[in-house]
Amino acid sequence: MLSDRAPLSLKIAAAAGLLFLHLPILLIFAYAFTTEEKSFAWPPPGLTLKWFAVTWNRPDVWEALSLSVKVASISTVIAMFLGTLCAAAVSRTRFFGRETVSLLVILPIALPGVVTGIALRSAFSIADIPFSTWTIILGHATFCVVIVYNNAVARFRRTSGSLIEASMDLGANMFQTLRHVILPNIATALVVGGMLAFALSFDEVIVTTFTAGQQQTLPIWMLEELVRPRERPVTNVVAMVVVLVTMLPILGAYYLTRGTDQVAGQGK
Amino acid sequence: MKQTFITAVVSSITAASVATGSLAQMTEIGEGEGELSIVAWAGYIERGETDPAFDWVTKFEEETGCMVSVKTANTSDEMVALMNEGGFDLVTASGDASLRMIAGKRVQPINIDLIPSWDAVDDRLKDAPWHTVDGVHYGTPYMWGPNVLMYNTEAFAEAPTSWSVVFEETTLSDGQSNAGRVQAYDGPIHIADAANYLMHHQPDLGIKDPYELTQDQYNAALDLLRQQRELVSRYWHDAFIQIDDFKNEGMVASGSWPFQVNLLQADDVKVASVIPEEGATGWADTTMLHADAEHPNCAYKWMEHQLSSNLQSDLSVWFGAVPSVPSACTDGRGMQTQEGCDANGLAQFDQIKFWKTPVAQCESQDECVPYYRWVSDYIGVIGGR
Amino acid sequence: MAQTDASLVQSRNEGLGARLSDTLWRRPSLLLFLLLLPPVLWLGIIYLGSLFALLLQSFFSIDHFTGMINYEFTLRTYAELFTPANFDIILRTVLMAACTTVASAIIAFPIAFYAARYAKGRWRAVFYLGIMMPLWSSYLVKIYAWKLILAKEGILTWALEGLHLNWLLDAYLSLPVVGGNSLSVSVTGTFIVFVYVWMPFMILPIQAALERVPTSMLEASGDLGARPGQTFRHVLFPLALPGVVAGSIFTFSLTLGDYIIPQIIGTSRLFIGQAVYQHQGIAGNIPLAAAFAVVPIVIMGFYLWGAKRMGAFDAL
Amino acid sequence: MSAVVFDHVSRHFGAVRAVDGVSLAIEEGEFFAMLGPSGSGKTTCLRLIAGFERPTGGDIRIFGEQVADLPPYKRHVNTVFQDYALFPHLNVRDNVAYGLMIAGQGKKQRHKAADEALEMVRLGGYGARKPSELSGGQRQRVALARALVNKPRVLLLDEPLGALDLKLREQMQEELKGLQRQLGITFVFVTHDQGEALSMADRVAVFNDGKIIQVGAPEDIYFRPDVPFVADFVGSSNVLPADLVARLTGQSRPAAIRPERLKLAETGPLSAQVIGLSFLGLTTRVSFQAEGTRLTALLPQDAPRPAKGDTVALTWAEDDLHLMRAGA
Repeated sequence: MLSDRAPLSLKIAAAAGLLFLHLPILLIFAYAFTTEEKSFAWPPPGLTLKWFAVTWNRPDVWEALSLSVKVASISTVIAMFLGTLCAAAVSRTRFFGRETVSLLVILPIALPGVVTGIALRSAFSIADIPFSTWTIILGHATFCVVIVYNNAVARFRRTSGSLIEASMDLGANMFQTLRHVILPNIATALVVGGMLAFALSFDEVIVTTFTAGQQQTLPIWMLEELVRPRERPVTNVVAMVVVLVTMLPILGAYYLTRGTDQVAGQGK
Repeated sequence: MKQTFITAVVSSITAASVATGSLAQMTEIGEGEGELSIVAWAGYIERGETDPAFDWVTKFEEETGCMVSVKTANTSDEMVALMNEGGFDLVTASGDASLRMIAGKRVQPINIDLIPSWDAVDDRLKDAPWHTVDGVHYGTPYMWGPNVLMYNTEAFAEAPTSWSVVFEETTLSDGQSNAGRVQAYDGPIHIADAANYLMHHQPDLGIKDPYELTQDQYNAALDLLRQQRELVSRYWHDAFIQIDDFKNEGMVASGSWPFQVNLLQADDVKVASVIPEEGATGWADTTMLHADAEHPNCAYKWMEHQLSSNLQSDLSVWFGAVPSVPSACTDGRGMQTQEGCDANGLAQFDQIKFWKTPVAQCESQDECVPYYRWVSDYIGVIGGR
Repeated sequence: MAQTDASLVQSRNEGLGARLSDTLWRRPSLLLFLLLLPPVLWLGIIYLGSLFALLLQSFFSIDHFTGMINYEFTLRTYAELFTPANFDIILRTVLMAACTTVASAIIAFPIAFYAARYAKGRWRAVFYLGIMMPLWSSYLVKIYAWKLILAKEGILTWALEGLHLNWLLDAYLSLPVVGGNSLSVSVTGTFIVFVYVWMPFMILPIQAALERVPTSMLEASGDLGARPGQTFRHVLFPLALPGVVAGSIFTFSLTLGDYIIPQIIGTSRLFIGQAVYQHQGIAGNIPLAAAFAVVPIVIMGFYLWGAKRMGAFDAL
Repeated sequence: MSAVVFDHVSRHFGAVRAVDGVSLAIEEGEFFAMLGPSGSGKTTCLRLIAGFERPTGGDIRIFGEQVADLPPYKRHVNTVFQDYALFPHLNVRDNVAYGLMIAGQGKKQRHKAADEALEMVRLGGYGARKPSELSGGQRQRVALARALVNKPRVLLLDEPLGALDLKLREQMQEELKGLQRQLGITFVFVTHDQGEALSMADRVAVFNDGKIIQVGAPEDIYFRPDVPFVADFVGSSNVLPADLVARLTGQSRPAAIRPERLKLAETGPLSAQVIGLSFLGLTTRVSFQAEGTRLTALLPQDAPRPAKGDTVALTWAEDDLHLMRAGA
């Protein structure tokens, strides 16, 4: 029998694993304050806040950030709509092709992003669709559906089916039931799904490079700076900010799902 | 049924692609369209973002109202791909891309009468074969220069005299082997550098032109590149990555562009460049107009601007290249001087083997290995084949 | 009395929504149809349509000189996949994906095990966030961080110099295949970053699978005389295996398709994702890029089929 | 007028005939039980009345009105669900007032009605709590109040007491019965517990395989089952096979006899061997093997008890042997 106390070796292995996961990210935070501009010198020769000001005044950073926020917001709304409908259909009724539908939803995330990316790109070129913000959104919404779907399906499964019947039994038609019973009961799951979808879209780069044309989302900007560094300290600052910004929805999702058995990151 | 459907889809696609592009050239320049999009090499179109002193876009925008957007391409193949994809007006194509785009009808003929400064262009470039086909001009010369050998002055006590330092294992003057410390260009055109080296060191192969190789000559070049693979830890395909690698990865020698040398020297990295005894490959870039350009008037305005303004002069300093307008070296309209032009290779025009696309029906030999084989074989060489 | 109230309810409900609601109740299949229509249309047209377009492209070929696509049906592009250089790319990628998956499982297991069985109360929250934060941290930032660490002039060298252990690194780098001039230009570097970036995807499914194992089952095993090691081998690990397989779907698939990590940290030898990216974006050879993209689809098809047979989907 | 009428109603799920040609009339003001093993179709019948299922064939009328096309929210019936289906996001008062809110009643008015309904089920003062803070029995009563506050003409109860423990169940049986008498509403309830059905209902319908086997007052069902299934399911009667009955009475039909009506005697029509005894308190249950049939008798405490292995004779009053139809 396994005892209630973890063996020391396990503790060490788990702690080492977590350290491995966290140290590199913390490093980025340190680099955001370095005075060294050109190389990767470590330890930083000095600390400064000046790069925050420089970054603040960079219009290209703001443009990329606002495009990212726009894309992530619209994609999230679309994904929430499609994912919820799909979850409602799949979890409420058994129908022929149910497995196919859930596979269809999962596919954009189960296949490598490069496949999704180039597939969309081929389709755009065949259909003669010019690249725009909307082509980015098209791609992002497609792979964000699964996040909302997963969260919504889990909640629908936990919600007793008789609640809807009870509401209709008490005189509410389908739309009243939707408003007064279904939405309040799945609201947190939807919000969590939406937050995760936002975070996913905000950070996506692989599909975006294929669907973005000449526009730069923040990750594309970062990638560009990684391979073509102009002011490395600005990249450092943006990197830190990006980490902090993505953490907000994740923390929010965590606090909303606390105490339930949902694991928020599944299906990323 | 299925077959019919596919055929239908395919033929509609074909129809769409054939319908594009007329080959008639422009006869007059109208009002600017307010926009201009250019595919260019890194560092070619500067608006003062990297260094405020180097800006030849802002003035153009103010004068013409054509707002310039730039898409940076890293290789000639990427340029061709971008132009095939469409949506751009101009491209600063090197000779290994220009003919492919002309053959693919991606670019349109240029009416040189609409470019008043055309006469100032270097005579050696006016009818250069990489942009002139059957007497028709498909672009305006932009800039040219050699692919230099960049080296770290701490690892090399004296300037290397041969490309051998990037092709063969040697012990450098800092006492360490060059293995792992040299780089090579991550583009199939680098095969020509190997061929150029062999031209000098193995004359019995009979290489006449590094871009026109028979199967045997080609195999020898690939063998040399396989030997080089043992020395190269990472190939460079982007100027800025190479700069990074020289700063942070301990690189000491590589074929490079004067552009990287300039930027590294500006950052006080101990590098210098040389054109070794074998000579060098080089590029001669032409600004070409897309067959479906949406902003042709702005494009013509730019082609005039690139010849007449301080662009030629400043860019040649910035990039370490030679202007297509020789007077830019001396007339003081920019930062360039005669010495600078000479240092960048003005007089070595004939020693530079300019990039061009290898084709099967080549002039100097009976049959040459065509470019698409260069592409797949170079991927193989980098992959260790 | 009762009757009047009830008919009151009835008469109030006669708006457009109410009528639609009646229709939907009478025809549940219509409701199902309406629910499924938008997502199936979206995914069917945009996603499956795109995949079909991709497949179609892979049966075309390219004119090697002009870079224009020949819209004629041919299998030549697929044949190109089997040239030694291209086949190397596929093998290299699959091998890397397999190694990444195994290493991720090995590192993830103790974390998942501890989080599932021993972390209680506050520690549980700490573990949970400790796994979620790196999982959701910006992908590019993570790669960037490793570039800073692994560069020859980077932090690892600095740290090892401080410990006077740089001879160890040098010895490792002098090894064939895995070594190189520095870690950031070696296969090892690519491997480390792959493991780092995808490993969190392995932790969650394993943790979920382990949490589903009832404690009584472990007690039963102990009761029947199994030592802790035996309990682990014969009870816990088999039960966690579907979780490992579920996690491996992510690590494997994500490694198969990635093109940014090997581009930034690695030996310039191509991976499938890079081949797709370069053939598409740089070489403009969309048919070959499409054919390359079909490779991970086929591999993942087999992988998912096998995973389903192992019951891994229940652990997702 | 009958409250609920089924006329050859069927409900098929694919090849499964959950309800198979059921005809039935439930009278106004009746306390009606649907009894049967799980999967017998009783719950589907209830859901057909409520409108959660639509019949594959046949007519359903509620107070004379055809309801086949009437969605649940337009029927004058309310349901108490097996799992109570209380809305977790609403407090108890809002749960009870839900139907009134949908009907458009003002907040004050519906809260007052809800509080009254809660008083009625002896939960006054619980209005502000969340359902999750209540015990099982309390939730059950909230569900009841929530249904009754709408003044339905028929109240449907799906295994209403199934989730409660024995003591609470007995108490709720009494309360439900009292409420039904007090309100005069037609109650239709579904159960698989024959004791519950017999003790509460005015009439009981026994279901098996999607069909109604027998409808009748509890006494009829208990003492005069039509077929062996009913005899066996309701109160575990002894069922004598037709050939045995033919020998005993000359009529080739199966027959039922209740265990408490079997007597031990010196001589009797049937000889049996004792194969087991168990002490039940007031009575002793004795199992017999008689001509290939297993029989059970309940002997009063003061009766002489046989020993295991004894061979005894069994006897009964002629009236107590109830002849049934052959078949299911």
